This record gives sequence, structure tokens and C-alpha cells, in this order.
Amino acid sequence: MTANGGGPRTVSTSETGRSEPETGVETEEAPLDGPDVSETILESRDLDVYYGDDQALQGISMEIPEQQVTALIGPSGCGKSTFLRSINRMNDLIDVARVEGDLYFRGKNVYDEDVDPVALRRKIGMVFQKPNPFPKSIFDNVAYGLRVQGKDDGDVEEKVRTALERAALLDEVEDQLDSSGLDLSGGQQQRLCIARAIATDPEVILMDEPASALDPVATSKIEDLVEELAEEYTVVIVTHNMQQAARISDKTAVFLTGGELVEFDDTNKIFENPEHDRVEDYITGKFG
Amino acid sequence: MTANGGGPRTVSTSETGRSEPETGVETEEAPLDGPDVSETILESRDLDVYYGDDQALQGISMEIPEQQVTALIGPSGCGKSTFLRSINRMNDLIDVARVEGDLYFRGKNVYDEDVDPVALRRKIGMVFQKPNPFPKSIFDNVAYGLRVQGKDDGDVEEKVRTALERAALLDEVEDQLDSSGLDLSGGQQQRLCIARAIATDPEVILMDEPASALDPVATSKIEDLVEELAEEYTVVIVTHNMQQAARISDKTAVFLTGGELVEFDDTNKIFENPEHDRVEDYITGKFG
Amino acid sequence: MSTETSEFEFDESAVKRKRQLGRVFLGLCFAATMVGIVALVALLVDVIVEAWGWLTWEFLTYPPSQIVEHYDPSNYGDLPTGPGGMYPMIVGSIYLITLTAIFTLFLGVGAAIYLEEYAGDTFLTRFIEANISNLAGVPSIVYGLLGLAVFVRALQTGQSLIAGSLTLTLLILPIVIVQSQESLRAVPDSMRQASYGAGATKWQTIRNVVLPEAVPGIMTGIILSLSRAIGETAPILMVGAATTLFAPPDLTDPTGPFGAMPMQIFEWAKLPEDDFQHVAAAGIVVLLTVLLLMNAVAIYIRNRYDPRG
Amino acid sequence: MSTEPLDLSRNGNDVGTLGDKVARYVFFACAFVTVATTLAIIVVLVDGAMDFFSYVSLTEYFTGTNWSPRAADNPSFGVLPLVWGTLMITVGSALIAIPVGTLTAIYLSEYADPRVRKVVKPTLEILAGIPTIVYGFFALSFITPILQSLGRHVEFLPVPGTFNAAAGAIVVGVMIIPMVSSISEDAMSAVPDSLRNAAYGLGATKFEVSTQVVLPASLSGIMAAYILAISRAIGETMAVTLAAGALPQITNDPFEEIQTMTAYMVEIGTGDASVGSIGYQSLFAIGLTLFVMTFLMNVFSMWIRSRYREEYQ
Amino acid sequence: ITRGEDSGLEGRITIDGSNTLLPNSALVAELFMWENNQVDIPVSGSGTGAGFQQFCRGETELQNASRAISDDEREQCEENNVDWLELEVVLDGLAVMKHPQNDWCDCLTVDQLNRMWERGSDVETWADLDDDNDGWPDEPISFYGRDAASGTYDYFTEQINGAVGNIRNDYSGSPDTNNIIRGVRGNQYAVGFGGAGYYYENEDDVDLIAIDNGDGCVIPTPETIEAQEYQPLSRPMFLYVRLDELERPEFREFMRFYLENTQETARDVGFYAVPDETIEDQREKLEDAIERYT
Ligand SMILES: Nc1ncnc2c1ncn2[C@@H]1O[C@H](COP(=O)(O)OP(=O)(O)OP(=O)(O)O)[C@@H](O)[C@H]1O
Ligand SMILES: Nc1ncnc2c1ncn2[C@@H]1O[C@H](COP(=O)(O)OP(=O)(O)OP(=O)(O)O)[C@@H](O)[C@H]1O
Ligand SMILES: [Mg+2]
Ligand SMILES: [Mg+2]
Ligand SMILES: O=P([O-])([O-])[O-]
Repeated sequence: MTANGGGPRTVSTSETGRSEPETGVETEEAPLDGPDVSETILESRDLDVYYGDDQALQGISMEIPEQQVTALIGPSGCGKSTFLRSINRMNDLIDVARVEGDLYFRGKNVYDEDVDPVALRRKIGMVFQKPNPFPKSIFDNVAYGLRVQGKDDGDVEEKVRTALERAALLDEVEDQLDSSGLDLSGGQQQRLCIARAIATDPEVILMDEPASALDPVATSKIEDLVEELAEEYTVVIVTHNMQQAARISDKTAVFLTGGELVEFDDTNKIFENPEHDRVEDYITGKFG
Repeated sequence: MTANGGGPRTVSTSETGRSEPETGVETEEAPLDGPDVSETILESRDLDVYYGDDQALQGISMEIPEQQVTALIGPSGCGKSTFLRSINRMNDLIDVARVEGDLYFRGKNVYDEDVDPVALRRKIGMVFQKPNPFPKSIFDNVAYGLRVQGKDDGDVEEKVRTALERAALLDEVEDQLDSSGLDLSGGQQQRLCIARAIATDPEVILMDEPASALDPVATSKIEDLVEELAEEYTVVIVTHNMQQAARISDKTAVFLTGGELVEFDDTNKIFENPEHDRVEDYITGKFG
Repeated sequence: MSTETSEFEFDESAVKRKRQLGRVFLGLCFAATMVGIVALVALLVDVIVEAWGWLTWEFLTYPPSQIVEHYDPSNYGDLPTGPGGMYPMIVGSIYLITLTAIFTLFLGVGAAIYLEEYAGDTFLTRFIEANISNLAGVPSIVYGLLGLAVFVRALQTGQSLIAGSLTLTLLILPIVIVQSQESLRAVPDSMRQASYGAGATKWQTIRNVVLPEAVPGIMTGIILSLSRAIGETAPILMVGAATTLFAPPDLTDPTGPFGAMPMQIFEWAKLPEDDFQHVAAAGIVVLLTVLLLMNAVAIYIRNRYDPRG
Repeated sequence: MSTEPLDLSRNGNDVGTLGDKVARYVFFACAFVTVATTLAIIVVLVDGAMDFFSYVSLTEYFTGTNWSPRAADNPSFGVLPLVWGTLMITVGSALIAIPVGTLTAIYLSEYADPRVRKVVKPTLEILAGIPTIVYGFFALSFITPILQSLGRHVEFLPVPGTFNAAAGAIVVGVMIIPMVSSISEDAMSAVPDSLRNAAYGLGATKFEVSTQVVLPASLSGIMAAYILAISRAIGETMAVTLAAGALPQITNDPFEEIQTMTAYMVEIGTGDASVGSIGYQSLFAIGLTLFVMTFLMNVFSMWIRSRYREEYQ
Repeated sequence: ITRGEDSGLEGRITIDGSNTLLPNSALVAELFMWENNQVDIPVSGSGTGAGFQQFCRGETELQNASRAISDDEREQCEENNVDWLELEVVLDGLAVMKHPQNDWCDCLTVDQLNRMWERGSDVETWADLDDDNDGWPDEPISFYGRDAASGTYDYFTEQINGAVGNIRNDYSGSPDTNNIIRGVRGNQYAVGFGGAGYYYENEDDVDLIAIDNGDGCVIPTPETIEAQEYQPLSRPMFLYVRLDELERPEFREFMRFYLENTQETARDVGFYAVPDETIEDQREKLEDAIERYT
């Protein structure tokens, strides 16, 4: 982790994230009140996202704690990916996308004028649904982030190996660092993408259904990895798979169709005793 | 029906069609023994079909009775379409397809050297899964078969109307015979294709899941039509839909994965009291 | 939260430098794009300016002359003969293209039908296709040499309309075949199945179902290829297009001498007298106009009949 | 089975229309015309060249530095000056078209609004559809005068003559820009967005995404575009005939007059050299040389493209 | 659209040969076709040598020639039973041309010309030619001329360098005199030779160099040429007629028309008219032949 000022603070998140953003009161001062185990690293306030005239997210307010795994679940099209992409401003790349409201990263609104999305993305890494290694060697794939971020001055080789190690891939590819990343299996490719994302030592890692294209064995490897990563990084993960969310996350946010955040709480709470009937229906498979 | 020699004979089909073609004995003389209500019009003996090195049908032997509806059911990929296409030699059009064994149509092996597949297809019409009218007028669609078969000497208009009538489409399109066949709804298009197939007065009509691309209303119209057609034609129909097979067919052949014909019998028998457990499992939805 | 001292600092200086580099790069890319556009505009403006005042109705309807004054509209009144123009060459080009169109239509579509509908995936087929793609890259002057040796000399057609159009046919045949193949491939297989299922023979299927569907695409391809052929100079130069034609070539006697617009333009452009530059430019404007019309027709057909819009 | 066996034969059912029997052969003949064309090209060129090489040794042809085949006494047959001229045009036009075309492709694929791309791409493709004779005219009436006035006003530039390699290379370069830009743009557009997103997600700028991710990923397609364009430049005829001149010489100065292989062929072609003369035969030797050069380029580009297809499904 | 008048004559007459004489024959043909629009007269300019090869194989009916037929060509014609008639139709001077901004060299002696054009010449720059040390620039000369297939080449090399084909091999030899004009006008230090007719078509673009054959500097003008003063580069040019074609009425008419008009057309395209007496002689030769062949 890069240095970051401020002593440890305890922040309540258990009461935020209702789907009534118009009240907005709890979140306004939220970062400072209530005791909790972990500090808030990301906070969205009344976040609306539009694609052209269609609204994909409606007043999302939530606080994501540091060094924990936060899962975003919900039926297809409810805006999970959209929310994820608005955290590191990947939505900027979509012409028709428009974001309103605020999103704070360590207290800085990432939608402020003076924030360069490129600089932001260097702090917040991302892993995508379909593994997308570059058509380069395994080594160059991992080193790519270091190079573009100008972090290739020190021992690149060392950094690459560490990242592959952390991504639980090093053993499998140790002798073939020069062969193409495209020659790996799907699960290995996804771990390569994770290694690439963590090589530059970001603070947050966003993952958009990172295991949905993989077979069960590869999936469980990725799940193990996500849990380990949370020891050092903040992980926000989108998943379609309820069991997966239950297994690996500390917090769970449930989005429902229409782009609302219906409930956000500790994962245990959500899966055992959700407050909203709609959430219960969704989790027990009644729809979605 | 075009003239065909031979007095009425009764043929047993209830014992044929086991998946042990190597015995081969029953079928060898089958057409002549046992009493039954209907004459056999199509008979396959030890039919194997290969696509390149893959075997899609394994020693299929069965007898299809005249002027009845025979349904072919089975899970996806079990070779139903392949069997259907080998009846009118549409498999000839697939480069890699290779047929071994015999298939008799009114006692003539259609795989004999002197059989011209085009002549065969003029006796055995075909309706496909996806409605495929030509981008021509409704009239020309139906008249197409007449024209290519040189049967357009008489009163084409009369023949076209009769075919549309029999296909239960005439009422709906009577005033727009000149408009494009593509402008019809899916269900109408499929009935147009049926009209096109019966306009030339074939003896057998092969249908490969003719209703699978249609909505329930259109499907039931097609089903009614199939039952009516059986008064004049022999119909062989492939379907995924067990209920459909039960509703409209007289005989049912169950193919299972691997390209075997596991059971062939009266439809009632198959659905109420199949001999094989695998067939029962399939029909009750345990797999496939 | 905004009052928080731990506000996150973005390390922006490195990014800024890169952004500047990016802007320079974008400027370069944009400038490069403009190079092509500017060149096109310069070319068209240059040609039109040079042709201005020289492109008259007479220019389109009179035969060429040796004397440059004959082309100058200000002299039209007091010429012993008629004004100079390029009428025989315009007609010659049209005839040339007409014959070429007929030949390519049969050969190109025939070959495409063979490759798409009849040929299996055999070595011969692959060889023919590789050969076609190689032929598409053979320089046009080599086709000219072929035409000279085979048609003009060996087959004794002489330096004639038929030699010219056969040469152009071979030149554009590869493109026409490839484009016709694409059009045939776009006809859904279900149409063929329907036809075979109705008891049609292969030829009936092709003639009644496949070809009618593919015709708009094929026509578009042929017209675009012809618009390339009409501007080709090197091949017809090698087979000996004439530049002193008084009367247009005779379509009923395709073994006679022929002229064509690009050849005449080449002839004029070679002449050093300044005024011939204007004559050449006027010829170019005529050629480009014909070309533009052909392209417009092709685009019209494509938009009109392409089911994909 | 039945007493009267069913007749399903061709004749018994009047299936055998003449068309169906003949069609296959007719269509095969059409397809075979292309093979015959290649054969004819090879036979014609090799046959003519054999006559030529019975006068001229291969060594002299390929190593001689003087090309004056029609000098009345003591002609010389070194093809190198013509090859050199062709190379000057090819290299010169590639130096223009490759950077300009590649940057244009990047602009269109990565930066331009889709509406802009939809207009600009076909507009540029017009350049490739303009007859080459028009480029020759453009060189003489526009490019060369500009080069000459530059030469007069800029100290270190020479004043080129009416015919010079530079003007030829410039117009050929402009002509092949769209081949480079269109095909490269197709290749770049085929790079999946997921790769771009991966790079953006790592904090890359658009510049880095374009140059470090998209460009390398589409490299084989871009290479194929280059080869195609270069092959076209080698065979380009009318523009260089008008613009670059008729003086076969080996020179490094782009403002000198040169002669390309194709321009030499036009020279003999317009002169209609008499059959059997060495001039006429030299036409085939040069034609064969040209054919082999472009053939190798075409094979190379096919090879690159077939590799490229494998890379992204 | 048909232009011109239909006189009742029809047919085709093909003319090839000298590129130099081409404009004259083409202009005569053009005028003739305006009056006889059913007669088709394509004119090509392959060069005298190449043209004779076709003419003597019987492929063309008229041959433009910028020199008289050679012995070889006579033999060839004989072999193929091509009987011909030679008509002298125009006078021409072979001009040596320079760039208009070349203000140092107005006149060259035949010796200087020989030195600069002969095979293996060591003249590379204007200074190399500067016998009187007038400060001619030390700039390389670009040489332009006709190619070996032409009569112009044969004539020039023979007259200046003493033997047909004796010429430096680094000159730009073009089949088209227009190229020579373009070449010379594009380069201040260029020099080229070609038909004087082309010079008079392009007086603004290039200048003439006078030639000193021992009797002072002379430039090719109608007077100097018709008075035989422009030496050694003035010459008559010929039309060769295939005699058996004279049985065709349109061919006869065209030949008569040619002789009637050539003096005027010659001047129109920058040649010099042959004297009236010569034309009269030609006309008689033609009428004799016509009588023999009809
Ligand atoms: N690039 C885009 N342009 C326009 N609309 C978009 C775009 N991306 C997403 N949308 C729309 O925004 C809404 C939310 O999409 P989003 O991808 O965020 O859903 P999701 O929850 O990630 O769904 P899934 O589970 O299927 O990935 C959907 O209605 C979708 O159609
Ligand atoms: N054209 C073909 N080329 C190669 N293999 C084929 C081809 N058509 C079918 N097959 C293979 O043959 C087997 C049987 O296919 P077939 O289409 O007959 O099955 P089916 O019972 O009709 O299935 P479905 O219900 O999905 O239509 C399958 O394994 C299929 O993959
Ligand atoms: Mg998503
Ligand atoms: Mg099927
Ligand atoms: O064209 P020539 O007159 O020089 O033969």
C-alpha cells in the first residue's frame, strides 16, 4: 500500500445504501460517525448514471470499506457493471454515458475537474469478465502496467514475479514467461489479468464477474485468490453467482432492476436475514 | 396420390426398429409378414450415416407406414434431422456426409445407382425448421415447385389455390397473392412453406421441427394441419416437443444420443408404456 | 469528508506529460488524415481549374484535332473544319466498357457460381482461389502485354476494340469473381435447401433462387470494377488504342481500331504546348464524371436492394 | 416388393434438363479462365523473355548498370537502372503512404467520431479509384511546378526538371494512401475493445492504448496493407510514365529524371516496336521481372493475412 | 453523331512510321476526313525504323519517314512483295534546343556538337564545352534526344557523329519529341535535339541553338532551310505509298489530297513547305503510278 495520511477511523456502513437517496442525510456525514472495523475508501453519494436518455443507476449511495471484499449482486442489466465502471471512470470511455452525483475515493471526488481519470485508474485497478490478456508475452503482459505508469525503473523482473506469485500463477508459468499470454487456459489468462492489475500496486481492485467465463476448477482458484487479495487490497467484485458472493465477500450490495441499490450490508446479514422482501426473493431465486 | 402398384398389404412395424441392427433378421423379410392397418411406404435397413469420421446414425432400421404421421423424437444431436435428410437424400448436399445401408421408398432403394435424388425429392417433399419462403410473391412461392418440376402446364393458379387451401392459408392471403412471402408472419410463412411442399402433390412430407420457431397459436395451427395432411400424405415429423409428438402422431420413433433408434412403436405405447427404461427416462424428462 | 486532511493526492505530473504527447500525436494523426483529403481536393481543383472554359458541348461531340487552336472555344467561329473534341473516344470508352461488361458478366459470374455452388473444398478449388487472389495483384501493364501477345498478335484481332475489351476483361475478372462470390455467399443456405426440397435441380436452384438474390450485389461489384476498367490506360495502350480517330469505333465491327478516353488524355498530357494541358484537363473532367456516374449507380443499386440497408 | 418397381431415375422422371448437365462444365470453364490467364501470362512472358535471353546473358541483364537496348550499335542490357527507378518510386511513395496512411488509420479507428469515419474513409478511398493517368497529369501540372518553385526559393533544394522521381513518388504515394489507411483501419477496428479496456484499466492514456496495444495487436493486418500498397506502387505505370520520365539511370537524387520498368514498357508499347526486334523482346523480359516481383509480394501478403486470421478467432 | 461530309468514298487507310512527320500526316488525314467522313485514317507514330518494318510486311498502307528507306528495308519490302512509291512531302530542320534561360550558349559548331554527343563523350558540364572561356557554368548538362527507333536518331547521329548510332549512352532517348521539349524546358542546363517543327509549336518554352557548319551561325527558319543554308541538319521527309493500294478510290483520293495540302499543313504544324516544283514532280509520279495500278 502506498502511504496514506490519516489515522485509523471507524466508519459505519451498515445503515447506508438504502434505495431512498432523496433522504441523503445518513451519507452526508456518514464517514465520520459510528464505529466499525474498517475505514471507508470509496463512497458514492446520490450517483446517477445515464446512457443517453436511459437511466442505468438511480441515486446510488454507499460506502465501501478498505481491505475488504465488497460484492455487488443483482439480476442482469441492473447496473452492477455500470456502478463498477463509474468508480474508476471507465464510463468516460463510453460516449453516451453521463454521470451525476459524487464519488469519493479517499475523500477526493473523482468527478472533480482536476482529477485525471488516467491517474485515478492507476490507483484503482480493474479485472474484466472475459480474460483479456494482451497478445504479448506473459512477462510483458504483467510488466505493461508498470511501463505505462513509469514504474519500470526498479527491478521489473522482480515486480512481475511477485505479481504472478500473488496471483497464484507463478508456479504454472515460471518456465514460459516469454510465451504468449494468449496460449494460456482461460483460468490462467484470468489470473494473468489479475497479476497485471496488481503488479502496479493499486489500492482498489475492481472485478466484473471475473469467473463467469471459467470452469468450476478455475473459478474456485479465482475465489481463493480474491479472498487472499483482500488482505492487502480493497476488492469490489460483481458477480452473478449468489453462492460466490456469500463465500468470498465481507459486504454485499444488492442492486435490483431499474438501477436501484436496494440493500447494502454485511454479507451474512444479506444472505441470512435481508431487510427487504425483494432482496429475499432475489436471493432465494424467485426471480432474476 | 400418384399410382402405385401392389394391392393392400398389412405390415407389422411394432417389432422392428430395435437398436441391434446386426441381427437384421426381422427387417430382411419384414415388409411381407405380420398384419397391420397400414402399408409401409418407407423402410430403412441398417442405415449408418457419417459426417467425416463421426458417426451420426447407427444401424437404423424402421418401417414408416403410409398415410400416417410418424414422429421422430430424441435429445438434441441424436440424429433426428440426419435421418430425415437421408430419406430424401438432402444429405447429398453436405460434402462430408456419407450414407451406408439401405433406404427403401415403395420398395425401391433410394441409394441405388440409378436413383436421381432430384426425382426422389419430387416424390418426397420437405418443410424445414425455420420458415424459408423465397423472396418472391406468395403465388410464386407456391408455384415454384410446380415450375421446377414442369407441372406448370395445367392450371397453375388452380393448383396454387388448392395448395394454399389445404395448408389452411388461403383465407388469410387470398387478396395478397402478389405480395412478398417475406411479409407474412412466422406462422403464416411456415404454412406457406407447407403449401409450397404439397402443391406438387408429393407422397411423403418430411418436416423438421416445423413449429419450433413459432409462437403457441401458430404452433397449434400447424399441428392441426399436420393431422389433416395425414389423410392424404405420409408425414414424417421431427419434434423436440414430446407433447406435440403425443398429440399428432400415430407412430413415434425415439432416438437417443449416439444416433441409435431405441424404440419405435405406436405413439400411445411409447408414451404410456415404453419398453426401454432409457426411453421412459427421456419421456418423463429425466434427461435430454 | 472534504475537510479531511488525508485527502488523496493524485500524481499528475507524469500523466500530464503523457497527455501532452498524446495531443501532439492526435494532431499528427489528424494532419495525416488531412493530407489525403487535401490531396484529393487539390487534385480535383487543379483539374477543374485547368479545364475551365475548355470543356464545352463541342468538346464532347467533335473528333480530336492536331491543332490545339481547334479546341479553344474562342476560335470556334473561324475554323476551316469543326472544333476539336473527344467524341470518338467517349464513344470508344463506352463501347469498350459495354463489351467488357458482357464478357465479365458471363465469365465472372460463371466462375463465382462454380466456386461457390459446385466446387468442393478440394485442392483444385483452393488453387483456383489463390490464383485469383494473385491475379488481382498483377500490374495492369502486364495484362496489356498479355493482350498484345495473345489477342493482338496470336489471335490476330489486331489493335481492335475486341482486343481492348478482352484485355480489360481479364484485368477485372479477379475482382468481379471475388465480389460475386461474396454476393452468392450472402444468399442464405435455407433458400437453397428450400429449393432442393421442392425437387429442383441444382441449375434450377441457382437460376431461380440463388442468382435473383445475388444479382444486386453482383451488379454493384461489376459496375465498380468497370469504373476501374474505364480509367485504365496501360493495358489499352499496350494493345494499341488509337489517338487520331475521326469517327467513333464501330460496335458491329469490333475488329476495327478503337480509341478510349484515358489513352487520349495520355496523348494530350504528353504534348508540351501549354494549351494542351487544358485539353487534357477537360478530358479528365469528362472521364471523372463518367466514373462518378458509374459509382453513383453502383451505390444506388446497393442501397436500393441491399436487405441490410 | 411392389410388382411395378418405382422409377426414380433421371430420365424416367424428366429431370435431366440440358441446363443441369451442361451448367457444371460451363461454370468450371469460366473459373478455369483465371487459371488459363495465369498460364498465358507465364507462357507469354517466359516465351518472349527466352528470345531475349538468347541474345543477352542473364549476368549482363541482372548485373549491368546500363540500359540502352535499342542503341543501334553496342546496345546494353543491364536492367538495374530500371529496377532502381522502380525502387525509387516504390520507396519514395511508401515513405509517404505508410506514415500518412497508418496515422490516418489510427485517427479513424481510435479517435474519430463514427460519423466522421463514415464520411472520411470512403472519401479517402476515392483517391484509389481515380485513374492513374489523372495522377500523371496532376504531377505535371501541380506537383512538379510546386517542387520547382520550392527549388528556386529554398537554398538547399535543387530545381528539378520536368521529369523527376520525386513528383512520381509523391503522386503514387498519395494514390496508395487509402490502401494503407483502409486496410489498416479494418485491422485496428478488429482489435477487440476488451484489450483497449484492459489498458485503460491499467492507467494507460489513449495515446498509449493506440500505439502500444492496438497497433501491435493489428500489426499483421497492417503489414499486409503495406505489402499490398507497395506491390501496387511497383506496378504503377501511367503516373510514373508521365511524371518521372524516360531516362534509365542509377541515381540517389530524387529530383533527377529516372525510368521505371513500367515506364519503359509504355515507351516500347507506344512505339509499337516491331515483332522480333530486341526492343520488343525486352518488353517481355521486363514484364517477367515485374511479374515475379509483384508475385512474390502477393504471396507474401497472402501468407501474412492467413496468419493474421488465426490470431483473433 | 457523325461529323464532316459523306462524299461516297469509304474505307480505311492506316499510316504509321515517323513520329516527327506524324503531325503533318495526321493533320492532312483530319482535313480529308472532314470531307470524306466514311474514310477512316488512323495515324500512329512508331518511329521511322519500326514503321518500315510494318510497312514492308504489308501491315500498313502509308509510311511516314524522316529519312529515305535503307537497303535492308528495301530488301524486306521486296521479300514481301510490297511495291512502294516515295513522295517527298515536307522539309524539316533538326533543331538543337536549349532552355530559354540559357543565356551563355547561342551557337555551337558541328565539332562542339560532335564532342558533346559522341559515344564516350567526356563533355559533362557546360564548362567542358566552353572553348572561348566565356564563363559557361560548371553545371552538368542533361541530354535529351530521340530514341534509336527513329529516323531522327539515324539522321542526327550520322550527320553529327559520323555514323548511325554513334551517340553517348547517358542521354534520355525518347520515342516522343514532346518528351524532349518537356525535358529541356524543365531544366536550365538541358540540351536536346528533335524536329524543328516541335520547336515552333513551343517557342515560349525552349530556345534554339544556332549551328555553325563553317559558314557562321545559322538557325533553322523557313528561309535558311529552304535555301539549304541550315547545314548539316536540314532534310526532306518522305511518305512511302504502297502501290497496290492505289486501286482503291479512297486511297487515290487521299494521296491526291495529301499532295494538294501538304505545303499548307506543313507550315501549320511547324514544318517547311517543299518548293512548288518538287510538289509538281511528286504529283506526276503519283498520277503515273495511279495509271499503272488502276
Ligand atoms: N455502453 C452502453 N450503452 C448504452 N446502454 C448501456 C451500455 N452499457 C450498459 N447499458 C445499459 O445500462 C443498463 C445497466 O447495464 P449494466 O451492464 O451495468 O448491467 P449489469 O448489472 O452489469 O448486467 P449484467 O449482469 O448483464 O452484466 C442496462 O440496461 C444496459 O442495457
Ligand atoms: N453438416 C454436418 N456436418 C457435420 N456434422 C453434422 C452435420 N449435421 C449434423 N452433424 C452432427 O451429427 C449429429 C446429429 O445431428 P442432427 O442434426 O441430425 O441432430 P438432431 O437430432 O436433429 O438434433 P437437433 O434436435 O439439435 O436438431 C450431431 O452430432 C451433429 O453435430
Ligand atoms: Mg455486467
Ligand atoms: Mg435437428
Ligand atoms: O520519328 P522519327 O521521324 O524520328 O522516325
